[in-house]
Amino acid sequence: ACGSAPDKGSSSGSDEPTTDYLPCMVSDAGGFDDHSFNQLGYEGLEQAKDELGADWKTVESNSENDYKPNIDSLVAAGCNTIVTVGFALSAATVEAAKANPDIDFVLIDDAADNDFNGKVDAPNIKPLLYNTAQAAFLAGYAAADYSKTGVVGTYGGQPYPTVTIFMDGYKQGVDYYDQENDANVKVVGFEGGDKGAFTGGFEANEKATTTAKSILDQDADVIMPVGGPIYQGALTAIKDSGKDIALIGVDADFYETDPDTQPYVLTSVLKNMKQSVYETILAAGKGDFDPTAYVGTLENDGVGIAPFHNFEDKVSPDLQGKLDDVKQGIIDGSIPVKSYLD
Amino acid sequence: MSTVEADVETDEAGRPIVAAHGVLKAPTIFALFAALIALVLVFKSAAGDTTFRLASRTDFVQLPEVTVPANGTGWVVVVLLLVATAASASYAARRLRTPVWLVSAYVVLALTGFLAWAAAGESLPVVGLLAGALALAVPLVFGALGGVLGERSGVVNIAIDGQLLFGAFGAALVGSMTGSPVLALAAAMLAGALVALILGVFAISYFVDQVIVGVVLNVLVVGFTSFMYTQVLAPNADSLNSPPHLSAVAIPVLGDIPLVGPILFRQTVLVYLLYVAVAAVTWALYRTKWGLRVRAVGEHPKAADTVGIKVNRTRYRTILLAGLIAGAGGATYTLVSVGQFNREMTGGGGYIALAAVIFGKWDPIKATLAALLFGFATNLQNVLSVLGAPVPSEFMLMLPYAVTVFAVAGLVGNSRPPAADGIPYRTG
Amino acid sequence: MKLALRDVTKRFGTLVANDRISLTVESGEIHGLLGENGAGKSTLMNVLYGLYQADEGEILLDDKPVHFRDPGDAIAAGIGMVHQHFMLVPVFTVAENVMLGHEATGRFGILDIDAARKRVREISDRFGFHLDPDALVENLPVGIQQRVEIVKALSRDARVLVLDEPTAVLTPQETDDLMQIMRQLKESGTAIIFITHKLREIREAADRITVIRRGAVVGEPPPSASNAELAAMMVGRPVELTVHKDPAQPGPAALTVRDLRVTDDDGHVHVDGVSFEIRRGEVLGVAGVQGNGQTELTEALLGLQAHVEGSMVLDDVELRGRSVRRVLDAGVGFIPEDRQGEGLVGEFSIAENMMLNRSHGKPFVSLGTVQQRALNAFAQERLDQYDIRASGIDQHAAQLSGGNQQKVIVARELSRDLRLLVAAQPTRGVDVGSIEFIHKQIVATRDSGVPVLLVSTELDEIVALSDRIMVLYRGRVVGIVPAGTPRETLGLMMAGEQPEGSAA
Amino acid sequence: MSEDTKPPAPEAERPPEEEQQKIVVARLATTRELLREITTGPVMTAFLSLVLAMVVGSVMILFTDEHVRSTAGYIGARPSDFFDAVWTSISGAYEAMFRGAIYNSEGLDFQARIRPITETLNFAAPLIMAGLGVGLAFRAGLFNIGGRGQMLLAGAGAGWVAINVDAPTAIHLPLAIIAGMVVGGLWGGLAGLLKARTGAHEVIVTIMLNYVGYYLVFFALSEQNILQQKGSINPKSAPMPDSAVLPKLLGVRFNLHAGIILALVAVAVTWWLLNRSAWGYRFRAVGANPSAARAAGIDVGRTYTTVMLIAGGLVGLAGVNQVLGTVTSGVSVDLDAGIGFDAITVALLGRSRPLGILAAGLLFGAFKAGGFAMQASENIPVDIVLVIQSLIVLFIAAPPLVKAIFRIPVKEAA
Ligand SMILES: Nc1ncnc2c1ncn2[C@@H]1O[C@H](COP(=O)(O)OP(=O)(O)OP(=O)(O)O)[C@@H](O)[C@H]1O
Ligand SMILES: Nc1ncnc2c1ncn2[C@@H]1O[C@H](COP(=O)(O)OP(=O)(O)OP(=O)(O)O)[C@@H](O)[C@H]1O
Ligand SMILES: [Mg+2]
Ligand SMILES: [Mg+2]
Repeated sequence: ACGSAPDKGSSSGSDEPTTDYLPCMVSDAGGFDDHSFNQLGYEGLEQAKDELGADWKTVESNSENDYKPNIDSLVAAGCNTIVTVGFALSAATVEAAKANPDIDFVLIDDAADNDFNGKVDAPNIKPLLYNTAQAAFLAGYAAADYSKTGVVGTYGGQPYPTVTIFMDGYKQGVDYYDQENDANVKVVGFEGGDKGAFTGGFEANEKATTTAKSILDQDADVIMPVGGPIYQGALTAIKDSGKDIALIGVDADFYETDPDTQPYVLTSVLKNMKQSVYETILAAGKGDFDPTAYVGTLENDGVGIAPFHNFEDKVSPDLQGKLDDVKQGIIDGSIPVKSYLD
Repeated sequence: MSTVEADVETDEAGRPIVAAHGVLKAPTIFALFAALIALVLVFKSAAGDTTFRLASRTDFVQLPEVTVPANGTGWVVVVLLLVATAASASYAARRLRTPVWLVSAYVVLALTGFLAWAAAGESLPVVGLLAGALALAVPLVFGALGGVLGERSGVVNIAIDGQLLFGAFGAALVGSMTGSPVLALAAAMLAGALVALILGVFAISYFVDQVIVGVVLNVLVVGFTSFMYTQVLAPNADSLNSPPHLSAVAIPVLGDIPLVGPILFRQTVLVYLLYVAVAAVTWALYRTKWGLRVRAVGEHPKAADTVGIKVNRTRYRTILLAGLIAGAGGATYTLVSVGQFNREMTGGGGYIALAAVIFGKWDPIKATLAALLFGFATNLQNVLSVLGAPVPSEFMLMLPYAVTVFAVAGLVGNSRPPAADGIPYRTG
Repeated sequence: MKLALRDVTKRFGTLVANDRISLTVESGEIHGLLGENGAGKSTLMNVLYGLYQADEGEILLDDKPVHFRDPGDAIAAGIGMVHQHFMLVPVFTVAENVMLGHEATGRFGILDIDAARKRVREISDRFGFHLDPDALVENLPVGIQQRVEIVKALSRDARVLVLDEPTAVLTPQETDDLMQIMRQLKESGTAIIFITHKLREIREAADRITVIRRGAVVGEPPPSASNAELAAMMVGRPVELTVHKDPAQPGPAALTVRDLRVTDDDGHVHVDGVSFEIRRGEVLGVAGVQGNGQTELTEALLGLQAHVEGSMVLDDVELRGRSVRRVLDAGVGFIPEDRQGEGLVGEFSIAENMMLNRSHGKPFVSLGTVQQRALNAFAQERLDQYDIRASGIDQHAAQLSGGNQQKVIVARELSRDLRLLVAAQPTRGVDVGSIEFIHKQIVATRDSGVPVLLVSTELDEIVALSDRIMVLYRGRVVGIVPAGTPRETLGLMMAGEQPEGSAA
Repeated sequence: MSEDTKPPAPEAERPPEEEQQKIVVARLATTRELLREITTGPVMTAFLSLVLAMVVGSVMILFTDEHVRSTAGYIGARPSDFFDAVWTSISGAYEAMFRGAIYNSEGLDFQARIRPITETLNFAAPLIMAGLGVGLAFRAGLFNIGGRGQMLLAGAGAGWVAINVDAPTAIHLPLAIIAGMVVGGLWGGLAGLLKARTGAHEVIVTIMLNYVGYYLVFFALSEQNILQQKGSINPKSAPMPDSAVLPKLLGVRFNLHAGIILALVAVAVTWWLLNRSAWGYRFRAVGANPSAARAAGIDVGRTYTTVMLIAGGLVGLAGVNQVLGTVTSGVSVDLDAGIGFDAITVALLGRSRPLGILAAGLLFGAFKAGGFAMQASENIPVDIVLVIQSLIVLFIAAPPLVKAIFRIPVKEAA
């Protein structure tokens, strides 16, 4: 069956850009649908360009080889702002930024400081960083409070700092809970440093599932998988276990991004990349690009934890209050949270 | 005139048999490992007790937990290992090969000792360890079965990875569109068979080098599925990439057998299908007319041709069947482990399956065991790293691969493929 | 059943392997097919058997034209064939091989192996074969494998039976047995096509003879024709059927082998306490049915066997424990029995093959670089000298005919400074012209003072070339006898019977 | 040309009627032969394979192009829209690919216009190097799937020397290159050694060593006192010092670095090694017929080890190229960038001949470079390139199939 032809010349108006400003983005090897920072950055950019009425260009990288050519091709395409994602793109971003001083760069999750002098290596790069340890600390505290078995777990994709920072904060949160409440809640799956349970990649696969199962086998009743799609493995493990296990999301609020998880999410450790990318691009589009590094903290709501949603009734009534206190303590520095961003 | 006769044991050709060479390999390796474990115990002695948990909390029959002192167990094991070494040496002295049961016993003992040491102060979930090993091995076993079948008929199948991946893709797509796990599985199997068909057209009909076709098919499938994923599946994830999830179904009675039940009989339908597949393939290959012909075609196609067997038709049928099986393995990824399709989600599993085919010496049962060994090593790494092994995670992650290299180089050695494996058959 | 081939033509590219060949066989008749190597005998039979499709011509069974698309059709029409190169699956048992293609099955396609065993026993008892249905074919000596092939063909109740050079791997006595069986079959009405290039056999067995040369029928001589007549017809010119050589002038012992024992990985003993010596300027022939340790003996000398005990001393140099390369360096020349498998690299040019065992240094390699010019000059020279028929030194070895391939190997080995020549089956599957030539070369080598170890399953060849003959049976020396020993005695020795008064 | 249009020649010189007819026929035959050679020869097959593969690629592009799909919805009502869309979509894609790989006609200045071809060369260099390593092993009968591990280890080795040694470029650069090749070679040689000593199948061993190598390098990059950049927490080494970086060939505006020269040198050396050296002679002998090689005194086991050492070194050179040339910002675990596997396809397309590998590497390099441009300007995922590449290899390997598709008569089989 054939439909009728639309009138000639009429095009769906929203496609036509109303501004010359062209924001662009390069993913790292994870691709834009990594359920993690690439995706959140992408969504932030999308939101901003829609609001600006701008066109945009995005390119995915499949390997380390692709970073430079991808950035170069965006430079050649006349982009005004280029968002790059991940420490892996740091060097390529710095190089491109130096070569193209009139283009603004936004680098997610890296300080763009490859000579370690404490300063960003090019004046036209804005690093977006997130001290997720602070938020994970709160999640760890909540997990410890919620746990009935006295065991909570976590595992990661690969021992990258952007991954272990969650696990580290989480563990510190649990330890703080133990210390404050004279409890003995144990963390399985992370020992500190790069010692812990890792699936060896950021794919959702059987390894992610069995690793989660091994953690549940240790009687853990809260689990926090860190590393994009690997949470799907934990979800499978929880469903298969037939037990009452709580899941802690990372990056975004799983309750909203993946409805499948709703019955299980205790809370999520939020890394508000979407918001900060959106704000940065919006500002850049209006000509107010500010290259000062942005560090998301509890204080500026760049990181945080999501509401308990379905678990509202399951957590102890005074938990929210305690969390608010801890949060305040972290913000004012009375509760120290260690992370590599210090 | 007198006849030359020897009063020793002889083979079918009437040649005397003295002793197998290389009988010393087993006792040497045995002794080496016993010494290694002893050394570990001396230099890094483990404090505390180790608990072996033989049942999970929800089990119908609760087997007691076995708690043993880590160090003491270690030493008992060392002594037992030395006994086994002596036994093996006595076989060698009689110029006999160490029997398989002794090797198996040795391995189980050594593992127990190692686990008691590694999990000192913790409790080790034996059920979880073994069930997880099985789960990790499922797609590998399917893939390896497909590989064994193909190679037994003389077609080298490097494209197992492509079949798994395309199977996963097919299952995700059809599963999402129809919501039916049965149709999803069927789609996965057809997808695997489609890859096999392309392999057949090029390798059997057009005599293209089978290694080339296999390698290239893998790339083709990666390219195609990744392309479709980005362009079609990901933007329409709700309707096209949310296949039904297969959950575990306990088999009544069998599922309640202590220890064995939770490991083997509380699995998904795919795992039960796997049991059937392994048994059926093994049985069919060795006991049926079809199997005899498949093996004949893989060993000596011309001989098969001269007795009226259609060589290439047999090969086509066999690899299509192999494709169906490998495709079913692909369904595991999307219907069981993950619940959606992701690009390159097999993570090279097909290559591991290929290794299992060779490791298993082209025998369905041995290839299955090889895949299980790999699954076990992987899950052992999982469990130990969750327990908090005092080793950097990179080395833990290396474990399954290093174990495989060791097993292949140290224990298996030379393996002989079917004689006509990889050689296209042309008729005059 | 009456079989007729009419004007069958089969081409391989430009080569006409069969050129309008016609042939008839009545039931109860043995039809001998005679022709030198490469004449097109096997090709014709493969056309008959459906393995090849004829380009022209037709096949008639009981005067009705038939068309065989594949062997299945031929088998169904009652044609059975024992192939020149055995069509047995080595890793299958005898019973499995026999049942393959017409398996008896129970429910669900389950193999009825017992039925197959019974069938094997039945047929082998009928002919006195003593076959163990459960033995693995790869463990059987070739003589026995031959029987498996015959049982296989008979188990299908073939009414036309093709035997393509069945006697090549048999002792004289076994050959006689086979003839007996053929007569038995003939009596029961089977039509038999019997292929060979051994004149004696064909004269003895055949009722009618067809001789083909270069793909075409050149005559249908009566069985009463003389050897010389048949040979001349086969080759197209009168041939010398005997090798001319002067009496040996043996010098001192050059190679001394003591208590040699060779076992394989599984512990099977292939060579069992063998001792002998060869003097300079002497040919020691090793006779025996294929698979009685000859291969392992030569390989042990070359250092190709892993488990060797005893000693092998060549001019005061112990060869045991030396690597192949060092054995070759010690002056051992080697013509392996499996020409394409071990003697040549098929996809290498003739020139490249000429340096196969001299890739480590002078004269063809210097400073790690192949001296193309020296090699080409050398290869060209040998090409001319040995009359190797090829398009040039760049032609790939695989494209040469068997005889020319063998000449390449002989040329390569005899061009080195030898202290011992080990020649295994030097003329197997080689045409008559080349045989003459190779035989002359071996005799010339002997006459130059080099000791020669000659292994051959062709008793004629052993008798013609050897100065002394050593007979091997099941890895042991049955006896070492002088060249003039009667064939019958040698035949019995090859079956393991020790002649009185012979020194082992 | 017919008989009567021809001016009559003097009787004496004129060949008899029949003869002349023959000559004409013969001449006709040779022209026809020539024509057939052109239309059915290997060059034509290669070209047609390319066309076929691009057609399949086009179908995939069209299938997923929204505009095409929407116009297809009313194809009955206004087919021109549909065909316009089809044309725009396909020509846009392949034009972008060409612009990205060979010559960018839209470039602002000359340099920008020729930039794509330099990118192609840059991508081709490691593919050629690794392809040589895989191809060399193939020639000796070994299937080297271990490119990833060999590249990683080599890259780490080269990086380590680059960072930890301080020397002038003339010494530093060669030293780092050699170090990388040696480490890669040892990693490859390990597989060869295991095969020679224990009979372990090289396919299994090289696959497994990929993973082992990956985690080894990961570990090294996570340890401050091994390779990790001082003060950093990421698994990445410090950037390469200038004295150990492959020089840029065309100045800073181009990425093209001396890696392509190294690749060409590697092609030449490998060609010499395989076709002219005694080693190569033995490699090929072992590859073509190991039993004959053994009987001729060639140590097959040692040959396997040597071949894998050299193959690993060549693949390692690709890793070195990545670390010291393409991505000089530091060693990372992703440095192999899939080249180790791509190299297998390159070697297969190049039929394991050095010059063939050179050609195949250049072709694939062009596809890679073009793929990025296609993605950036047309939003078509680069994965399409994988599809096209693999189809080309398949079709080139099966000329009868290609001819059947295009209905070209197949020459009488010889
Ligand atoms: N499949 C083939 N392709 C090309 N040429 C072939 C093929 N088979 C046989 N030939 C050639 O055809 C000719 C006849 O070969 P055939 O095997 O029929 O000879 P034969 O008489 O059986 O010789 P022999 O006594 O050695 O068995 C030979 O020149 C051979 O090289
Ligand atoms: N796959 C290929 N496609 C196109 N041309 C090729 C291919 N492989 C090789 N060639 C061509 O073949 C010729 C020889 O190549 P090369 O020197 O690499 O190998 P070779 O000399 O044939 O090797 P060998 O000595 O082992 O036969 C060159 O002209 C090269 O262009
Ligand atoms: Mg700085
Ligand atoms: Mg023949």
